[in-house]
Amino acid sequence: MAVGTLDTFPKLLMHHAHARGARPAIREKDLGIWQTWTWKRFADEVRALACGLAAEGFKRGEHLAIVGDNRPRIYAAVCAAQCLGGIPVPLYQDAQASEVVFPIQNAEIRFAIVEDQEQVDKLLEILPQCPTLRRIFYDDSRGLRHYTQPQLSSYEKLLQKVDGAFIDAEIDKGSGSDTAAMFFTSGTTGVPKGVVLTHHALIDRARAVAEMEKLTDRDVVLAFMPPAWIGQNIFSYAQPLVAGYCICCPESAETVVTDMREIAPSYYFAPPRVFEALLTQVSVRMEDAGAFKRWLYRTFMGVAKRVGTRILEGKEVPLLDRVLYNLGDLSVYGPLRNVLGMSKVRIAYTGGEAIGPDLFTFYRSLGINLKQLYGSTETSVFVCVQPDGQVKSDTVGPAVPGVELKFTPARELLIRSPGLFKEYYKNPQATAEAKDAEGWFHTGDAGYIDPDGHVKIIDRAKDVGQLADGTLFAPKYLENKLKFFPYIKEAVAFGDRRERVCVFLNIDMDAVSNWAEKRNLAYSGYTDLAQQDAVYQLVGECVEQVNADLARDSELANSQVHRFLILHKELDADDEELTRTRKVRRRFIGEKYGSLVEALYNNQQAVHVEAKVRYEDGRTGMFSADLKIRDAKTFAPAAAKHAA
Amino acid sequence: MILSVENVSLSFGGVRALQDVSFDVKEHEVRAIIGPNGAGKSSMLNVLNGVYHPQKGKIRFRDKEFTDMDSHEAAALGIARTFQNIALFKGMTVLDNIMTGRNLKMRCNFLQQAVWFGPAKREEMAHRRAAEEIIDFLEIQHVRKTPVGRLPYGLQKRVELGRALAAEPTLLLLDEPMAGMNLEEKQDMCRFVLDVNDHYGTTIVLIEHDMGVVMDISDRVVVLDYGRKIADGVPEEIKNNKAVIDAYLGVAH
Amino acid sequence: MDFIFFLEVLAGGLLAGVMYALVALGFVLIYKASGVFNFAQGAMVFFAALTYASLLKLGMPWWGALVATLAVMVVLGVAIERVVLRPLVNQPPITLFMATIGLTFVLEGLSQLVWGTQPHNLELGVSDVPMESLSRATGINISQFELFAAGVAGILVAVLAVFFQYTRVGRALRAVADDHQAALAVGIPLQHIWAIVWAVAGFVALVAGLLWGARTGVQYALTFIALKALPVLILGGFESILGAIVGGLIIGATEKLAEVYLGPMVGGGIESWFAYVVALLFLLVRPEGLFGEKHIDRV
Amino acid sequence: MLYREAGQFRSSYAEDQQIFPIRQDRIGIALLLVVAFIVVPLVGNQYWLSAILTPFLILALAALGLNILTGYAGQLSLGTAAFMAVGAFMAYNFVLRMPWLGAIPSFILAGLCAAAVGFVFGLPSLRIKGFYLAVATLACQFFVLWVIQRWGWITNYSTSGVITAQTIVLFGYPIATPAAKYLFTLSIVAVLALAAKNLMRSETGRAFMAVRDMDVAASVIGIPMMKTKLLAFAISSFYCGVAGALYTYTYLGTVEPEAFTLDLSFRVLFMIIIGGIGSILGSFLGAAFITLFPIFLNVFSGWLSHLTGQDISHAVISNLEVIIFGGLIIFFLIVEPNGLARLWQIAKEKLRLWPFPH
Repeated sequence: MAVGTLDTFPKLLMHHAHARGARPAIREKDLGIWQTWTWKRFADEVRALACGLAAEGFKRGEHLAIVGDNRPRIYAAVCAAQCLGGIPVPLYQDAQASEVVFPIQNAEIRFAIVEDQEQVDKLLEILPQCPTLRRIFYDDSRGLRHYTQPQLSSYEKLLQKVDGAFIDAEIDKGSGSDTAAMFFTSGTTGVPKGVVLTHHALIDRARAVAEMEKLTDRDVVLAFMPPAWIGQNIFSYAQPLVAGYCICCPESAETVVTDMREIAPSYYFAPPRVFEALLTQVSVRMEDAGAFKRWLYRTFMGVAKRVGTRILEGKEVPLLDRVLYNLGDLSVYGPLRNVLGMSKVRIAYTGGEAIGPDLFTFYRSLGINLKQLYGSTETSVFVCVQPDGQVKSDTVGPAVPGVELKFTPARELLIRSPGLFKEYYKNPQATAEAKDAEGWFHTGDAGYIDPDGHVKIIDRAKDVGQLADGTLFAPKYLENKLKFFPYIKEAVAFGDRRERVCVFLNIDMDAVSNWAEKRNLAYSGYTDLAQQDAVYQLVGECVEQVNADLARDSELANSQVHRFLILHKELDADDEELTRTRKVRRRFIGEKYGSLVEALYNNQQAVHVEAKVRYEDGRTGMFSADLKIRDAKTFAPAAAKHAA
Repeated sequence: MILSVENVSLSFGGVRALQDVSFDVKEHEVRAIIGPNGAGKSSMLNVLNGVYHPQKGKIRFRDKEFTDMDSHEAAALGIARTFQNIALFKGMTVLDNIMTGRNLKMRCNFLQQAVWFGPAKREEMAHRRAAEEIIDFLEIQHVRKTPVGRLPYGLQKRVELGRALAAEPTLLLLDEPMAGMNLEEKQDMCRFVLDVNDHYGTTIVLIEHDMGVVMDISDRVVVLDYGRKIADGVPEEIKNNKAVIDAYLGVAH
Repeated sequence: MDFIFFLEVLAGGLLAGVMYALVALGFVLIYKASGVFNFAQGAMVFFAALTYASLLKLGMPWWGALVATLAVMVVLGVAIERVVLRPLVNQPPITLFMATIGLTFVLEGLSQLVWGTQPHNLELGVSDVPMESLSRATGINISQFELFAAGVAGILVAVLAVFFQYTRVGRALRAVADDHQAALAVGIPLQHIWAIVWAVAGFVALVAGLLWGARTGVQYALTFIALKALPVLILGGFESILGAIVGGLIIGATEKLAEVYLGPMVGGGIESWFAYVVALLFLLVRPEGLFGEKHIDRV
Repeated sequence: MLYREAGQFRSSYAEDQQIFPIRQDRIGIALLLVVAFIVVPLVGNQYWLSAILTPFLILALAALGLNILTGYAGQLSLGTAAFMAVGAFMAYNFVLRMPWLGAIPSFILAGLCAAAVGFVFGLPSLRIKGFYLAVATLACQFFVLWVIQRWGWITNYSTSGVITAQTIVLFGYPIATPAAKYLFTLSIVAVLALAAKNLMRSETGRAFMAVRDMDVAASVIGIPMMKTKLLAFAISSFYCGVAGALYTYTYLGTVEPEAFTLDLSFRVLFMIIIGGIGSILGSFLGAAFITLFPIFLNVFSGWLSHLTGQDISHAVISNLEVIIFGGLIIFFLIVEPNGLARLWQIAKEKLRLWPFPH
């Protein structure tokens, strides 16, 4: 059976179990060492699990909810459901109970496979609202011994004697056009929508990029993002089943950094905020290093900034710089890549959100082959990918083979690709809005094609606005430039249909507290530190540097930041200010903190704020504080050349 | 009835730490010992595991009776304990501390260990696996290889509990496991103590000051005051027992 | 063996014990005040004797040399406390013990470097010949020198006893010995006290040095009498002055008797280890020595 | 900087608990062994082999023995030289009186005799602790020397008390040349060092460290105090015994009781304090330091006197050496109680974390 005709994931799995049975499919750090699941063992587990599900009455076309962290058994559950022609529905393991209700009701889910007691309690809590939920299977039985609910049963009980003929028949029934999985987009607006994706869509896109990047079964990926995110699913489920490479699951959230260094993946994908957090961690730790190391780091990072990317792309570089860079590679970049576990990275992608150009070049100058990609859940991720050799910091690259692009007059990007989703589940109205008659999908992102044929994304179409004087206002681009500074963790820019741009800022607790300690600045907690004048001054300098940069770019000159305030609390997904993938929900924040936005615009020096805050253990309480507002120095476009 | 203390009296020179104390502990029970400072709680625990030898009375554990048991004999019988102020081995890492807890279960002699390959290596790996299960159980994977001295107080308490569990005891004596902990650490420790009782079926004798904790997690409570037992029963009874309230509020004797 | 000879040997042993006690006294002083077992006390004895003898040789009158050596010993004592012990203040006793071993080697090297290595004999004006009057009366001939040494030791002990019991500094010293923190809390200047203690220990080392120097000649072997003081301290306990004296006497006597009576049977030369065996046997019976208190370690 | 740890994951406990889990360390130790076993015998000249390297290895073995007792088990001992003496003289007797035994078995038996002596003088450690224990080991030091000097049989009635080591024959090959002696010593020391490392990373080692750190807690979790302490004494004295035998057979050639005085015990004690208390590597670093330092001092003073014209007498140099050793002891106890081994470990840690701070 040539690889080509394998049009469903179970068929691919059986092929790998046959072709490379002894090769590692999944490694999991458990009980202190990396436990290995070979392809054969993984296939046997899937077949046994599928038999179990069938015995429990799981029908073809039915949905299976899967809630849990990256664990071999969670991926086995996905494939087992697909063997029976069922549709796995991965849900975010850190989602609130209320956020899980809609998907289960919407897909009338009867069966769920979850990881541990925390997820079981979540499902039990919403049982009354989801009458359809009949059976819940848990993997880690810790603490569940005395639970008596009838719906509950352990994963082990599901593992049945393998009825080979039955399973092979079921797998053969499957075809490319069947639905492979359904992902609920948290979306920055409104009710979540169930994106239905067929085997063909996912496999086609996965294979197109696998061939483009020449992925082999020798590659290794570390799976540390939530499985419910399409990005993680493509990299640790779809593509491994296409290319046959091995995915590794870290032991726990705290040990991801050490596990990353132990595994040293060759193929890496993460949203921009992971790269931001990594950069902040590097700069904070380098801050504590001795004088010599700091000097060494600064000088060689300077060299890297100057020539790093050119050397990575093999372009011409003066001999002295090349020698200096090699010296730097031996003493700084090499060890830095090694400590971050990135020394074996052949291909690293960033996507899901726009990434700040300075952050992007930082990693490339270190010799890490970081590239941008663009896509969304509805397009099976791969729409545009920067191939090796054509990497630019402010574009998302040309279209992937098989994808057609076009732009509406309002600059909205439309695409047509075999990877398009079939529909929004039980939401024909939304499907019609998103996919027009000729099959063009409205991405909702604004952008244009640059001379090299690369797509340049400006921002979400809805958010791209114009200042009162009509010039372009791209909040995401501005926010990314602000977030490059280690002290700023999150930024929300306002300016649509207004004369000036103002900004909410969130400080990065680690970086700023470390900075404060160095100047022995006393503070009691996050809010107290955020409101200190010294911190406003520090953040103000960062804003002014961004303004200086913006002034040099004619198009964006007058979207410089005029006034800013530092929020009293960190924006949090639990308070719905961020999506589950930590993207800013600008509209929701604008409404929730409307009084603050007004205060920014009518020149108040401070504003009193009360907000409902949800504590860790679910209790909510009232919170009040006076937030200072500061003006930031802006630069005339021409004069900016020699400032800063 | 797994353990019964019969008329035990203990004194150091003139100081009478325990006077004629008797109580029993049922199998798989969480038994709390409470009382104001200096009531003799720690001394009672030290008698139970053979660190102090009582002048009068005897202890019946399972079916064996003894008065002057030595502490490492108690360990061999399956009695493990933690200390009020942490007694960890500062020169070793977390993993080594927990592995030391398993010494009673290891059979290889020092020659086999010197050769390492063969039985000694197999045994070491098997016991490492058991230690890892305890590390996983107590959620301290991220500090597995750190020297114990560098850990914060809460984690050190957890490691000490881990070392006691490593011996797979039938009776676990906890000497104020939650002293000096913040609310969140206390909740974690309560969860661990209940999980130990539930998952491993270990009988637990617990000394604790925090009434909230005692009332929540203990099946029965003994109250000591000035070395004498003044009350014994279910938490509810103890809560409104006049003698106990007086002892704590310090009514004149 | 007739009884007279036994008495003579006993007396000789007791008087030799006095010499051990003198050295042991230095150990007790420092241990009492700072909990440090100062292994270098022996080297200080050697250093004192060597300094005194060398100064004499350089032509200084004996009382001049005495005062000069005393000054040198006091300065040495204070310097040791300041350089070696203050940085190690709350280290475990074993670390302090090893530090003093290091100190022993430094002092040995220093003394030989400064004053050269050839041995001196020391003349205190008291001849090592039996006192005629005494031997005539009792037939026991005990050397004048040993009596003189016993007298000096007796005076020294009396002075120290008075110093500890009745003077203000003495009382402070005992307080420090009991509990450093408490003494500090009451306002006793700890560093100051330790400096005094080490200076006094220097003085005692000088006295012991002179007596030992006169008896066996000033040479390198002196440093190892510290090893002999160890069993004395074991018997007498580390904290009590009386214990040091009594312990010294016991060790001196038993060693001499064993030498005379047991020695020939097993080939002689047993004095090198006999004292240790005695101390060891005693230790197994009463680990804290004659006068030491029993430690109850709270769990 | 030199470490490239990324990608070295462990998928079995055996891999995780091996002596050198990091590949770069394994390469380092392999190189070291190749140099020690092959390059040095070929290249080393007679002086280096017999006067520096062989004694360094022997003293390292003795330091290893003392480290097991004082470093790992926390029992102070000043009697190392006595155990070495027992090993030396018993080895001499075994080779003399039972030639059919062969070198290795007689060395092992000599070690066992030393272990027996260690066992006996370890008994007091059950009741007394800390530097009181120094008395017991001092008693052993003086008593053993006294016995050897008095008991004719042990020196085969040689009037001067001096014994001359026979040339030992191993598998028909006489160990006579400096290179052969060096290789013979090196292989014994390597095997015993590996055995010690294995011991210290398994249950016995942990029991020793538990007794050292907090003996009350150790007995509460079931570690038998007597068995553990006596085992520590026995193993430690076995190592010192074998070291003593090697001291005679591959280094001095002729030896008398005065070669094993208290001064040697102190030298070995210095080695583990400066080298690193409680670390196998520390014993080797300490031994290397104590054997190489005097040579360095001579060379340095030679160069100094050459520079300044007046020559420095040998006596002054030896005094300086003693002063500097004593001074170093105090320096290390203040600055880094765990000695050179700790400094080595910190340096290695820094390299692994480079460029981040330690």
